[in-house]
Amino acid sequence: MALKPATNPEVEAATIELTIDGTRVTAKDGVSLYDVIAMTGKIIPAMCYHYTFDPFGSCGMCLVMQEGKKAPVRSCTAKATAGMVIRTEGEDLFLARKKAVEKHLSVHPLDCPVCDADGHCELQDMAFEHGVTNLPNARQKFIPEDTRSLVLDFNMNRCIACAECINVCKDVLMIDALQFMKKGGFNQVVPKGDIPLQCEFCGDCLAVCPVGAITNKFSKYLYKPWQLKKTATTCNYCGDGCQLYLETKDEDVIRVTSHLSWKNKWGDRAETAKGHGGLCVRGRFGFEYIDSPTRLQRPLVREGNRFVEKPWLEVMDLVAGRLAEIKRRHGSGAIAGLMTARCTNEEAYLFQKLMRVVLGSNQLDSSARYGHLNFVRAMKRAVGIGRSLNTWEDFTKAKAVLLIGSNLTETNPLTSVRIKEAIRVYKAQVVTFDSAITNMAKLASHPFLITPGTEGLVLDGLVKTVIERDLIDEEAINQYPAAFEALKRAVSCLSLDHISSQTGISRESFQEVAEIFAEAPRSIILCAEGLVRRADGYQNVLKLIDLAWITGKLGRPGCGVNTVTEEPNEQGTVDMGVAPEFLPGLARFDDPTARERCEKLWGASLPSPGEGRSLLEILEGCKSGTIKALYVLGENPLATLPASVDVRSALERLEWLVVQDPFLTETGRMAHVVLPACTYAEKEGTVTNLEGRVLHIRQALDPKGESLPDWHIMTALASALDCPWEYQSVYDVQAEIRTLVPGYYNLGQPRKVQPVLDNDYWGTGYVREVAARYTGVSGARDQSRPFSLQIGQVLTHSGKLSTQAPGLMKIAPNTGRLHMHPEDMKKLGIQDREKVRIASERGSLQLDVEPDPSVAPGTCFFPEHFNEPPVKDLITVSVDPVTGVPAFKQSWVSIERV
Amino acid sequence: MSVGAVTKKILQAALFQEVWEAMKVTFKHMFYRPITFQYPREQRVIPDTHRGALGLLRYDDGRERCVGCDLCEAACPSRCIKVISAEDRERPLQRYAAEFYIDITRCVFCGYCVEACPVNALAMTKLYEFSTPDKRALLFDKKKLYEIGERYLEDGKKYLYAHHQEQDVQESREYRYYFPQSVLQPTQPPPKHLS
Amino acid sequence: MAAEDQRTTVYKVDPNHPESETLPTLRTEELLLNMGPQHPSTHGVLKVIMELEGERVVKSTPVMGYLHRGVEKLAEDGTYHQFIPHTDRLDYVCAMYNNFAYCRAVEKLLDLKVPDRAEYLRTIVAEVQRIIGHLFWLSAQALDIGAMTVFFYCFRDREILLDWFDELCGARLTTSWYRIGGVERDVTPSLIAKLKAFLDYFPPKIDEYQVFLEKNRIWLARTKGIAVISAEDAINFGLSGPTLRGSGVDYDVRKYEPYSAYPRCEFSVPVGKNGDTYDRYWIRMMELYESVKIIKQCLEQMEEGPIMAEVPSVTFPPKQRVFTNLESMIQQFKLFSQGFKAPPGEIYCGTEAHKGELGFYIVSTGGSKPYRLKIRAPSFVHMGAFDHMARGYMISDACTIFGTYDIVMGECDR
Amino acid sequence: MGLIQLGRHEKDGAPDVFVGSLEKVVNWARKGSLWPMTFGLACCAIEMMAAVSSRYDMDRFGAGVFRGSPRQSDLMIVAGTVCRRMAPVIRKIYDQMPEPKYVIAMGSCATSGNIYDSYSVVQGVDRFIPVDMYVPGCPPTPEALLDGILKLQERIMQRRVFTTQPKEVMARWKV
Repeated sequence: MALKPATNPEVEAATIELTIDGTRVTAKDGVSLYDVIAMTGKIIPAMCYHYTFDPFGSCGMCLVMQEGKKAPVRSCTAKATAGMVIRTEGEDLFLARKKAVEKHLSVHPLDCPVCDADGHCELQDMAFEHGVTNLPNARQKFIPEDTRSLVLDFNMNRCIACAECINVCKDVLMIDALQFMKKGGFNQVVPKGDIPLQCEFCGDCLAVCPVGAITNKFSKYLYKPWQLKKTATTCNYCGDGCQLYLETKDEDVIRVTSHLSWKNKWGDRAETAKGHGGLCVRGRFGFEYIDSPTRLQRPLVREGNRFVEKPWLEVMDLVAGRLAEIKRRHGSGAIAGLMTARCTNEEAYLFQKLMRVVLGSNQLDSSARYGHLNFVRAMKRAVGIGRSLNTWEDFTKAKAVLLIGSNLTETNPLTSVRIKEAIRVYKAQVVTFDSAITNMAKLASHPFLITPGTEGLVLDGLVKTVIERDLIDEEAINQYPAAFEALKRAVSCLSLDHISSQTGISRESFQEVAEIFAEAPRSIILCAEGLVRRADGYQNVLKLIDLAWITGKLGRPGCGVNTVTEEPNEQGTVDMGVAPEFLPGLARFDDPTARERCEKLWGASLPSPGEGRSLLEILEGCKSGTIKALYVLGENPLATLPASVDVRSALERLEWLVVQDPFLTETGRMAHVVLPACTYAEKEGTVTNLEGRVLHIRQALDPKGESLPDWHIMTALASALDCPWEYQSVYDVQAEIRTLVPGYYNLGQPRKVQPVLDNDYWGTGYVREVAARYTGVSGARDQSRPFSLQIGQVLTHSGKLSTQAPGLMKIAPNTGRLHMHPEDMKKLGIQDREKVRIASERGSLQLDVEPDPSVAPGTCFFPEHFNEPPVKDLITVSVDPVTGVPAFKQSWVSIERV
Repeated sequence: MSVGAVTKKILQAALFQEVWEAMKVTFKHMFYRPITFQYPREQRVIPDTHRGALGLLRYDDGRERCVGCDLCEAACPSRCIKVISAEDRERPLQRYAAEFYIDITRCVFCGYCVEACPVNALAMTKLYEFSTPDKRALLFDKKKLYEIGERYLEDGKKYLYAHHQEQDVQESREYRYYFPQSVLQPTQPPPKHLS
Repeated sequence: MAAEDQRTTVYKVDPNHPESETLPTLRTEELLLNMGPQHPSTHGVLKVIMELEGERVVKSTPVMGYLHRGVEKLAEDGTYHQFIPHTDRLDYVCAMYNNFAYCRAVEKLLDLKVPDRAEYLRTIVAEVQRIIGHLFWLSAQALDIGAMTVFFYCFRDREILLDWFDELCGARLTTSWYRIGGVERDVTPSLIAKLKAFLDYFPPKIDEYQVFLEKNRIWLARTKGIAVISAEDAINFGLSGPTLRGSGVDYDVRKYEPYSAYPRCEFSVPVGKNGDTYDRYWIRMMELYESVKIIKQCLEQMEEGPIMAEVPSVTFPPKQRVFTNLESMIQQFKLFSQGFKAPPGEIYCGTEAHKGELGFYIVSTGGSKPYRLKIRAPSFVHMGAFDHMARGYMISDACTIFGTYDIVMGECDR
Repeated sequence: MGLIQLGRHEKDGAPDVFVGSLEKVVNWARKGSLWPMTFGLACCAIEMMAAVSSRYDMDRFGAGVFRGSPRQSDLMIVAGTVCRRMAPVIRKIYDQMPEPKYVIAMGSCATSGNIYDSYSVVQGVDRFIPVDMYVPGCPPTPEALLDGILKLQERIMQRRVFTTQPKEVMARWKV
C-alpha cells in the first residue's frame, strides 16, 4: 500500500538536487516528489493526497513529466531522486489530468443539487478547472446509502476511492475503523467488518473527504457550504482548546468544521507537530446544546415552589438588593461564590473582582478545585510555575512519554492525537500506568496495568529505581545536594518488592521504564485525573517533579511535567485568581506586593488573607449557617459531588442562592434566582488551554432569548451594588488584565516557561517534607470489597454540559449500566445486562451490567456524566489535606448478583 | 437674402406659421386610432418571456420539483430567496425544501434563479398585479409560491420554453426524476439511458 | 432691530429722499437659490445651489449623492455575473447599454471572444436602446422647455420598442439581457419582423418631432446659443457623446475604438458647430436616423449561429445539458454559487452609450468578485461642466442645461 | 320611509343612509381626483412617466395631474430608491401635503430597499412615512402602477369619513 518515504523528521537524509520546471531545487533524499514540488510553491492537483499521512496514489491527478520517461508519472508515490528533471505544466499534462478527472466523473452520480458537499467538493473543482465537457461513457453506480451509523452516512455512489478517510483514520488517528471492500463491482469504503460504524467518531474522515461520500448525519441536507457563516472559535469541551469553525446559518449552528480538511492538504509533514487541525466527537458533533430548546431564555425568580419569569431589571435589582442586605446584616463573610471553569478568562477575572472588591469576600472557588489545583499548587511550590511545563509541540516531539493515571483519549482526545503523532512520526516510547485498559495503553510501547489507587506507589517505585540504578543526572542534584540526600533517605526505607506486589508491576518493568525515561533525550510526564483527582494528588505531583528532577528532566528543553485539564479554562480560571489562595497572575493571596498592586488598581482593599475558604469549606460554611448567600456561576456542585458531601442540605440552608447558567441545572432548581447566561458561541473572550495558550472565543450567534454573557451580567451586578464598572466589552476587561498580569495573552502563543527551583522549597522545605511523601503505603483497602469502582469520563462526553447535546446523547446515551470486564462477569456468573447489587461503605444500589473489555479486571466503571442511577453517591470523599481538593473518582465496592 | 425671402419670413413670423404646421400634425392624429388602451378592461398582451412574479412548479404527478439545492439562493443578486432544506420525512434520504421564501419586495426580476435551478422548479409568471396594502403579503412562502405556480402553470411553462430553459427532450425529462436512493431499496427505477 | 435691518437689502431709490439719511448703507446682495433635490426639472434628485444676480446665474454648485446607492461597493460583494442587474439600474433609461458596457469590460478582462451572431444582436439591441434613450431625452427636454406634445409622441414610439424589449427578454426597462460571453436569448422571427416594421415606421416620425420643434421660435430661443461650450473646454471637462460632439469634436468610441459589429456597419457621426443646446439636440436627432441605419445593416448581415461563447469556465451551459450531464451540472453549480475567477489585472473599457462614454474600470485580484469596480458615468462627468455652462445664463435656462446633458441620477450618483 | 334616516344606526359606528350617501360622495370625489406629486427618484420614475403618457393615460382615473408642489397634491408615489440623504426631504414633503394624503411605494426599492442592501439606502420608505399601497416590481410595469392606484381607490371608497371606522376596516387600513 502506502510508500514510506522519510517521514521521520529525525532522520538525517542526504540532500539531493533535482530540476523542477527548469529551476534547480534541493531536497531531502527519499521524500515524495509531490512534496518536493509542493515545497517550491507549485500546486499540482491531487485528490488523494493529504500532508498528514503518506501518499496513497489512487486519484491519478498528480501527474508530472519526468525526463526520460514517455508516460507521465504520479508524483506523490514517486520518490525524489538526485538529478531528476521534472516538468509540472504543459498541455499534455493538463489533458492527462483531465482524463483522470473524467475517469472519476464517469461513474459519479448526477446529484450535485442534493449533495451536501456541493460547493466544497474537490471533484467539482477539478472538473471545473479542467473544463471537462464531454463524458461519452457515463454510467452510474447504484449503491444504497449506508445510514446504519449514528453519526455518518456513507454514500458510496459519490466515492472516488481516494482513501483519504481510511488513511487519516489509520495513520493519523490510529483508530483504523474503515476499510475498502469490493462490493457490487466497485471498491467501497465500509466500516471495518461491514458492520455499523463503531469508532471514536472524531469525524476526521468526514473532514478530509473531498467529495460528498461521507456526510454528517446531524446536518444532512440542512445547508450548502456557501450559505454558512464561519466563525473561528475555541472548543468549549476540554482543556485542549481546539480551534474550530462554528458554521452557522441565521441563528442555528449547522455544523462544526476545523482546519483539517481536504482544502488544506499542502502542508509540511513536520507541521503536524503543531497539530493536524482535527477535532474529536465532542467538538465536531456536540454543538447542538447551543440551540437546545432547554436553554434558559429569561431570568427566573422563585416564588414559593415554582419559578416565575421576570424582566432583567427587576431581577438584577432583587439580586443586588438581597446581596447588599446580607452583606450589611452578616458581613461580607456570609457571601461566597463558585464558578465553573468553562467561562472565559475575562469572566473569571471579573468574578473574583466582584467577590473580592464588590462583595468583600475571599470565599470563592472554581471547578478547577476538583483536581487541577493539586497540580497547580504542587508546581507552584516546587518550580514556581503553576501550569504544565510543555507545549503540544513538545508532546509530539518527545522521545519518551510517561502517562500516569490518564485516560487521555477520553479526557483530552486531541492531546492523545499528539501522543499518537509522537509514536508514529517521532517513534516515541510511551509508557502508561493506569488501572484501565485505556486507548493509549493499546498503542503504547510499554503499557502497564496497575492496581487501582496505587499511582503514588508506582511513583515511589520509579523514584527508588532511578536512584538504585544510578540513572541520576549529577548536574541537577548537585544544585541541591541536601535535598537529594533527604530523598535518598526517604526512599531507602521503601521496598521494591513490596511496591511490586502492591502495584502489580515487576521490578524489571520498573527498571525498564526508568531507563527509558531517564535516557531519552526528551521525556515528558503527563498525568491526569487518575493522579491529580485522587487523594494525595498534591504529593503525587511532587513525586513526579522529584522524578523529573533527579533524572535531569526538569528545565531541559522538551522535557517536563504536565497535566491535562478536563474543562476548557481550568488553567485560566486559576490564573485569574478564582481560588482563595491566588490573586490574578497566580500570585499568592497573602503576598503583600501582589495585594498592594491589586488594591491600587482596583481602588479597594482586599479581604484579609486568613479569610479565604475553598469549595468544600464553603459548602461546610453553608451547612453550618455562616454563609448566607451563594453566587454560583455555571457550577453545579449538587450534581458533581457525591451525596456524602451533602450539598443539598448545604444549599437548602442558604438565605440567598443565585445561579447563573445557560441551563436549569440541579443546583439551579434549588436557587432563589436563576440568571440565564450565554454559551461560548454567543460571547467574546479568551480561554487558556492546558499548555498555557490563550485562545480566542468569538461570537457566532446572538444570545438566545434574553440571555446575556456572564461578564455582562457581572458588570451589571457590580453597578447595581454601587460599584460602577465601566466595561463596555470584554476588551476593556482584557486591557485591565494586561496591566495586572503583563504578558498574559502573549499573542495567543504559549509562553515558554523555565522552571525556577525555589530555594525556600528545595533548600529547606524539601528536606522537611520529603520523608512524609514516600511512605510506600497505598490507601487502606477493605478485603470484603474486592472491586474498584472507577468514575470517569467517556469519550463522547465532557462534564455535565455535553449531556445537553442531543447528538452526543444519541451516540452515547445514559445506559445506566455498570461496565465490567467480561472475565470478572464470568467469574461472578453475571450475564450481559443482568442486575447486580453494588455496595460500598456508603450504601448499595442495584443496576445492570455490561461487559467492557477496556475495563481492567478487578475494576468496574461508571461514567461520571450521569447521575442516574446515582453511582457516584457510593463514593466516600477524601480531601487532600494541603489543597482541599476533594477526591471522589474511585472507591472499593463489592458486586454480587441479585 | 432676396426681398421675397425676407417678406416670406416676416409673413411666416406674423402668421405663426410654425404653429400651424405643428397643429397640422396634431390634427392629423385625430384620424388615427387612439393608442391609449383601457387598462382594467383591456389587457396588454404580455409576452411569454415576461418576467413577472415567481412561482414554484410541480411535476405532472404532483410531486414537488424543488429539491432544496439552494442554488437559486446563491444565484440571486439581491439575496431575496431563502431556502431551508431538510430531509423529507416521508421519503427518507430525499432532500427537499422544507421552507422556501422569496421576499418579492426585494426581487429584481432578473430571472437568474430560474436560470440557475437545476430541476426547473422555479418559473416566472405573467402575474404582475399584486399590489397590496400589506407588505407582509409580499413575502412569498412555499405555500404561496406553489399556489402561484399552480394558478399560472401555463405561464410558467411558457416562460421556461421561451427562455430556453426547457425543451421537449425525453432524455432530460427522465434524468430529472432521479435522485439518490433509499438505503432499503431504490425508490425509482434507474433511467433508461443509464442502465 | 438694528441687526435685522442690516440683513435687509434696501435699494437706494432717491438720494434726495428725506429719509435716506436714516437708512443704512445701501447695497445689493447675491441671492442663493436652492434648486432641488425635489424639482420637476432635475431629472431625479439633483440639487443645485445657484448664486443669482437678479435672474442671472453667477455660480452654480451641483450637490449630488441623493441617489447614491453604493453600487460600486456592492459590486465587490457579488460575482461578476451578479453585477449585471445592478448595471440595469445605473442609467435606468438605457439598461441595455449599461449591460453592454459592463459585459464588454468583463470580456476584455477575461479576453473572451463573443460569437458573431451575439455581436450583431448586441449591436442591434444597443442601437434600439439608443433610440429609446434619445426619445426619452427628447421628450423630457421638450417637456422641461414647455413643449408637451412631443412628450406624448415620443413616449408613444418608445412604448413600441419597450414592448419589443419585453418580448425579447421579459422586462421593459431593467433588462439584464446581456451576458458575459453573449446574450441571454436569441431573437425570434416575430421579433425581427416587428423590428423591421418599426424601422419603416420610425423615420417619418422623427421628421414629425422636428416639425414641432425646429421652427418653433420658443424652442429656438430657448436652445440656440444657450449653454455654449467651446470644443477646448468640452474636451477639458471630459465631456463625451453628443454633448462633446455638439461642440464640433468628432469623437465617438464606436468609430475610434470600434467594437462589436460597429466596424462592419456604415454610419456617420453627426458633429455640431456651435456647441450650444440646439446643436446637441440636432446631433441626437441625426443619431436617431443613424441608429436606424445601423440596425438595418446589422439585420441584413446577421447570420445564424451560437449566441453564447462556449467557455466552460465562464459561460453557463445550456440548461438541457445540465439535466443530463454531470459536467454541465458541475459547471452550473460552480458558476452560480461561486462564479468564475477572473485573471488578476485591471482594465478600463469605454463604450459609447447614448449619453457619452460609459466606462467600467475593473480591478481583479484573481478572485470571483471584482476587487474594485469603478464606473465612469458620463452623467457624472457632465455635471462637472454644469457651473461652467450655466454661468451667465438666466435661471430659467437651468432646466434646459440639465436637460442638455441628458443626466440620469442613477448613473451620476451610483 | 327611511331613505333619509337621521340618527344612529343600531350597529355602533355604522353610518346611516344620509351620512352613508354623503360619505360615498366625498370618497368618490377623493378617489377621482388623486393628484400625485411629481416625485421620481429613480428607475420607477420612468415607468411612472410611461403610466402618465399616451399609452396608459393615468388621467383616466383622475390621477394624472402631476403637481410640482406638495401643497396641491393628495398622492405621493415614491418611485425609486430612497437614500438616506433623500429621506428627510421626502419626510418634509410628505408633511407639507394636506390631508387626506396617500402614499404609494412603487417598486422594490421604495418597498424594502431592493438589491441595495447598502450603507446609503433606506430599507423601505415605510420606515419613515406610512404607506398605503405597495406596488411590487422592479420596476413595476405601468399597468402594475395603475393596478395599485385602482386598489388604492377601492380602499378610499371603503373608508369612513364622518363616523368611526369599523374594526375590520381599521385593521386592514393600519397594516
